[in-house]
Amino acid sequence: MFADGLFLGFAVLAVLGAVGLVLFRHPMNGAMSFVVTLISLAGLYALLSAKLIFALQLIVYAGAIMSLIVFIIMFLNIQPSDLPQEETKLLYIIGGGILVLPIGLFLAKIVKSLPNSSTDIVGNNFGGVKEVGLLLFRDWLVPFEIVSILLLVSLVGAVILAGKRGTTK
Amino acid sequence: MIHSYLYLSIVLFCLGIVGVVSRRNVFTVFMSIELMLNAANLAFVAFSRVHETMDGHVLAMMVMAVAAAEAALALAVVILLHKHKSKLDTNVFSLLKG
Amino acid sequence: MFEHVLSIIIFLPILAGLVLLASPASRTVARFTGLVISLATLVLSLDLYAGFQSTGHLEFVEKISWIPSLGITYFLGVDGISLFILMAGSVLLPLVYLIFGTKEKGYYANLLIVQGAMAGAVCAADMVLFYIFWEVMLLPVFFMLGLYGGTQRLPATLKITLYTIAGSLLMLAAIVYLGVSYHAQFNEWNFAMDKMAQLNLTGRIAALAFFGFMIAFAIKIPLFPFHTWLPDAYTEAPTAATFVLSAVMAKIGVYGVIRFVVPVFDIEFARFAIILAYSGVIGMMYCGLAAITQKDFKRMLAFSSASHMGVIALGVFCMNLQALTGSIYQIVAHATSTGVLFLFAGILEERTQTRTIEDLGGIAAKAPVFALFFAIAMLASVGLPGTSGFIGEFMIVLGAVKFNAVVGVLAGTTLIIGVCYMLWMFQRVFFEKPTVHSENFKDLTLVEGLAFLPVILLIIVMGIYPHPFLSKITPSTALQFTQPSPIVAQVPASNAQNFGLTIEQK
Amino acid sequence: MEQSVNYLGLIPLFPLMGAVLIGLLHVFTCNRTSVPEKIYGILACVGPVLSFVMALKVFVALKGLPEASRFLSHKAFTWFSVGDLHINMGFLADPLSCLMILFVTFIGSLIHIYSIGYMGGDKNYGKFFAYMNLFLGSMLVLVLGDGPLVMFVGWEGVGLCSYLLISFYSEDRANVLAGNKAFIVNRVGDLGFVLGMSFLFWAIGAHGFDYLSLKAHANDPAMTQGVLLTVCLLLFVGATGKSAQIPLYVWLPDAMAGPTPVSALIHAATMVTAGVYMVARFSFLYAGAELAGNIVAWVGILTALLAAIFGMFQEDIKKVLAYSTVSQLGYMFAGVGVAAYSAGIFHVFTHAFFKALLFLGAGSVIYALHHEQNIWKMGGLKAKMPKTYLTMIIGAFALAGCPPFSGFFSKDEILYSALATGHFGIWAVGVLVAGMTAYYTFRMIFVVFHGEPRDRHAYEHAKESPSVMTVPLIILAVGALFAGFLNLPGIFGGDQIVSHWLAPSLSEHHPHASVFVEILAIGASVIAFAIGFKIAYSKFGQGAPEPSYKGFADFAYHKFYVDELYDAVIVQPYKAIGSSIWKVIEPNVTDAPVKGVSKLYMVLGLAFKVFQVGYVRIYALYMVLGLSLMSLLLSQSFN
Repeated sequence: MFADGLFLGFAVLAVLGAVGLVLFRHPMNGAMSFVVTLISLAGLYALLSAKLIFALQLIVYAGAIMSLIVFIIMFLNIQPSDLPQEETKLLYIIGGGILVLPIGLFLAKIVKSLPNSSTDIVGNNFGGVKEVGLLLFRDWLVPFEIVSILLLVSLVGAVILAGKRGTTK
Repeated sequence: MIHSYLYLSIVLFCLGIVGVVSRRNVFTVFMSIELMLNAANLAFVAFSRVHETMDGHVLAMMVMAVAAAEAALALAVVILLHKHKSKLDTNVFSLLKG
Repeated sequence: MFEHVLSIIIFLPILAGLVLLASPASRTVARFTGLVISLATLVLSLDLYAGFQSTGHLEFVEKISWIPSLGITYFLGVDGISLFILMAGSVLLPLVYLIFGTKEKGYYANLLIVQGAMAGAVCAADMVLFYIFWEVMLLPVFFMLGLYGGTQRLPATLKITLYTIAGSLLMLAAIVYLGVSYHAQFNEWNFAMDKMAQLNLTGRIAALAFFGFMIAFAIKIPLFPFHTWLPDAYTEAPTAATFVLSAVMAKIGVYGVIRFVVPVFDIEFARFAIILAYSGVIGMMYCGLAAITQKDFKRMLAFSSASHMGVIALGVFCMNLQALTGSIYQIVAHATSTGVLFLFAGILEERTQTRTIEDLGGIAAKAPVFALFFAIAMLASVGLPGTSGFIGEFMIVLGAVKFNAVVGVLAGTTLIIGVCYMLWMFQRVFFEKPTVHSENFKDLTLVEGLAFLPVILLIIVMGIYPHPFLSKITPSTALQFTQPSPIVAQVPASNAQNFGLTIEQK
Repeated sequence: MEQSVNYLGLIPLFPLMGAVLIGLLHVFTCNRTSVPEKIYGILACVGPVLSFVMALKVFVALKGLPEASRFLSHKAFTWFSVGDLHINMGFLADPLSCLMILFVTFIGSLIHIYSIGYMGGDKNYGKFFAYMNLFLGSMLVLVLGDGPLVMFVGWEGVGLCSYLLISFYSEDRANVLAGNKAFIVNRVGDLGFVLGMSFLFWAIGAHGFDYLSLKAHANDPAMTQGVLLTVCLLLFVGATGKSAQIPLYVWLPDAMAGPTPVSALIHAATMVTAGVYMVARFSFLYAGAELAGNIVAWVGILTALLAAIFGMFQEDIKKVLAYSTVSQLGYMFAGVGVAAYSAGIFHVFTHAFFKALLFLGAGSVIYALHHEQNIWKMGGLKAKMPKTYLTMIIGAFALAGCPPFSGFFSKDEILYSALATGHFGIWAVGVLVAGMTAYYTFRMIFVVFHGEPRDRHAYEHAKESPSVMTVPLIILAVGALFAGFLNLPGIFGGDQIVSHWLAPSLSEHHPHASVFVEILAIGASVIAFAIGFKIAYSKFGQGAPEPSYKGFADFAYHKFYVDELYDAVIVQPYKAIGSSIWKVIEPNVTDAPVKGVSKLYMVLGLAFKVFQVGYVRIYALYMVLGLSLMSLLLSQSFN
């Protein structure tokens, strides 16, 4: 019962955060509201007994990535005049919503056809660092290495891109 | 119940799409994409819970890694864009117009 | 000499070309590499020629399983038909490096690649392999034309590339159809060319596949009315590319007809041969007539080449031994004569900076060696006895007369049409008084003269003593009419009553 | 039956090697050092003379054989062999080809010697002799070839040399155009030749495609009358091209643009008679196709008439001779057409002497007058050039057919044969032409040599040509005078040596007619000559001013506007078709589908361009739209 309550709370918070992200004009507000979503998601992971992912979500996502984004937003020192004038934003959002509705409904239909199952907290052998680590370095070693190379490449790319002085037009 | 998680995942995903499609602010668009990734992560973890295997978790980690890489690059690109045009409007860039 | 001599002939130039492209070599190095590689290929080809047994079947066979699940093999071999096209390429291409010394690195590299690809297309005995080389062959031409062509090169490049690829795709569909049919009839996958003759193909789809092949080859040859890419491409292409296109590549189209269409689609071929023959004849006359009004000598040669290709194709469509053998012989003769004429046109263009016939004159007096060589190549191209051009042309006309008297008579007009434009051009370029452009025309240098000499001698030797060459071709062409492809073999032997013989009567 | 001798191949080889040698020498030296003319002259004459010697040897060898088996052959190598088609590069000497090579090498040698003088000082001296030697070699291949295809090699070879020599003074466009015309018109004839050979091959060629095999199978059932007629007529088309008969005679008068020795050797004595030789060669076919023979004879005699009409009004000395050649060739065809092959060949033989003589004489005149060819600028030259005058007079009598000069006997033989075989029309026209021949020949002689000089300045500078030129003239004059006695008909007490000599090679039956017919033929010829000579003498004997032509004469002076007609009916439409193909049909018809496809893609591209707005989110929107539609569709089917 308590878990259901927690789920409900986190879910509402996550959705509200996401709605806020879509609606806020200033990116800083959007980022703050997105952080709410991320933290709520971390809670949900915890509810799903994913201990490691819960931690990573908080540390990497809500922590590292979001602070990077917020840092950049602040670094650019965005004035309201820099922001795009989006008078027809609501119209677009409504239109987008209508457009997306069939996708959502279709996915929901699929979910409905799946068998439901419990999400009770499971024991110690699930979702911990050890279990995930074993799997990661045994069965998923090659993808893991590829992802590490990807990170390296993006690192180099980012340095080169951002390091360019505005010489090119 | 697992269905609720999946429904939530769908809702977040659709909100992400709406954000990408309807907003012109570069940051908002970018964060909307992150939102979609998170929605997918949620589904992964939920399914992992159903099957009681760890593969979903591994995938979620990978997604995070990719998101981090994406964030690094995307933000670098945003900085460049801002340098060139001092605007954060995606409509400023329409080089692909036929 | 080597066990895999065909593979070496094919891949040595391709690899060398690719290495050149990737390396930062200077143009001198590129030219030298090209020359060495092409000479090495020539030596290998000569060795091949000497070792050729003229059994009529494929020789120097190399067969390695490639994609076993689909029966696709790496299958190479030469017979009397392909040998001569291979030789034409090997003998003629070294000329380019000797004569044009100041081109870009990519020019030479692409030339090497196209040489290897053409050798591959000719030697391939597996349809899929053939198709791959067939497409690879186009690629260097695309680059050479697009990068080093004349001022109007881009439209011409697009036209030839798109046109040819459109045809090739039809051929791919037809190849797949053949493979599937083979699977259906013999319950195993196979794409080897020699197996396809056993297929029993009837019905509408077979006819469609037939046209798939025919259109692909007709575009390459080019057969009327699929020739419209030719004038632009031949005119705008750099000399070497024009040379390659006219001297060898067009012939591979004819070769394709002989290899795929004649043995495999015997029924369809016999049914449509008369239409195809008319297409060849009309193309010959049409292009020959168009040639006479050209003001640009390269374009004139382009039309002349198309005109001759019509005759060569006609030889294949006449379905008798003399005409087919004549066609193969004419392929080599045309490669040596028209190919060399294109090279001469390149030299003329380089030295006078003009391609307009009216701007030139009096070159015979300024450059007697050049004029002599040009005249011999020109006479071979108009089919004068004593030069290589006559033997093939005579046999084609002879065969055409037997196939259908009207076609024969029309084919004979090539004798007249050819001389009209050639003499007209020769008169204005080589005779009369020198003009501003041709006043300081330099004769061929020693290197150039020595480079051309073997080819010029070949033209004469092939005209005076063709027997050794023909004795290598004839077994293979004779086999085309004795294999279990019944319809073609049923063309009656010499008989005076059959002058009006057409395919419908069978 | 036949005997193989390998020196046969040497006969054409000598001049051909000479040609290669001289040609290379010329090509590699002409722009640097100049080789002395003497070297060229000697080199050039060696080949023909050696060939003549070999020809004599052949003659002696043949003479030693029994009459029925007078064949010498030599198979040099297999030329090509595909299926049933076996062609040897072989040579055959029988009485017919022996006669031909004898006079070809003899006259060829003389003309080479003459050219040493005539061409002196020309900067392309070497080139000239290379071409001449090449020509002689080709001509010998033509004559000696043992089958139609080998003959065709020589046939085209002489055509090529003719082209090269006509356009020898190539700086002048008119000369080159004349060369082009000769080559192209000849090619029209060659088309007939090639097609004729093709039909012949498919009929009876499978057993061997040389004369002897063909002759042996000429009566095979495969050789139906229709095929025979087709073959004969197609071959004759070839002959009309090479021998300048209606309708392809137009090139020969223009061919006079070449140097005069060329006109003498190629366009009078040897090459142009190749057509007659060919018909005689194929006498085993023509003998069986009477209709073809009649067509040949009528074409020949009408050509003779037409050319004689033109010849009467020409003002260029070489054109007069050119038309007289066409006219005489017409006689020859009339002869072979009425199946009097030996008569036709005999006329070829005598004609070679007197026409070469006339041309060389004309050349001597032209040389003396510094390349002046208009007879209305000459006159009174007989005092200045006595040797030339005398020899030309002999030639003129021979050409005009005055007894006892050679031309009389050969021409009379033809006319007699026509009459004896019942071709009365041909005979009548022939007699008429004989009169006209006498008229225009002596018109030319009188205008050039008699009367007062019309161009005083040129007259002053004129002098007799050097002996290197006059000696050949004298030798030829002897030939022109006496060659006729070789075939003296029975009525004059002879026994027709040439006809009997030729008999093994030819399929002919000598007509037997009464003495009255023979006398009628001879009498008519003599009277026609006398009338023609009389008219010419009365009009031009004492010198006459240049006449102006009106009415029919003007029409004939302009050669009935045949050249203009051909130009309008054939050449211009040909060019028009060519340019309309290039300018109209190619872009609008043949290339239209291709262009259509590219247009289609262009239109489609423009239509789809609308969707390319350039905004990233709109592209995302398309993606979502697609997903959304797919979802809608899938959820329909998803239960």
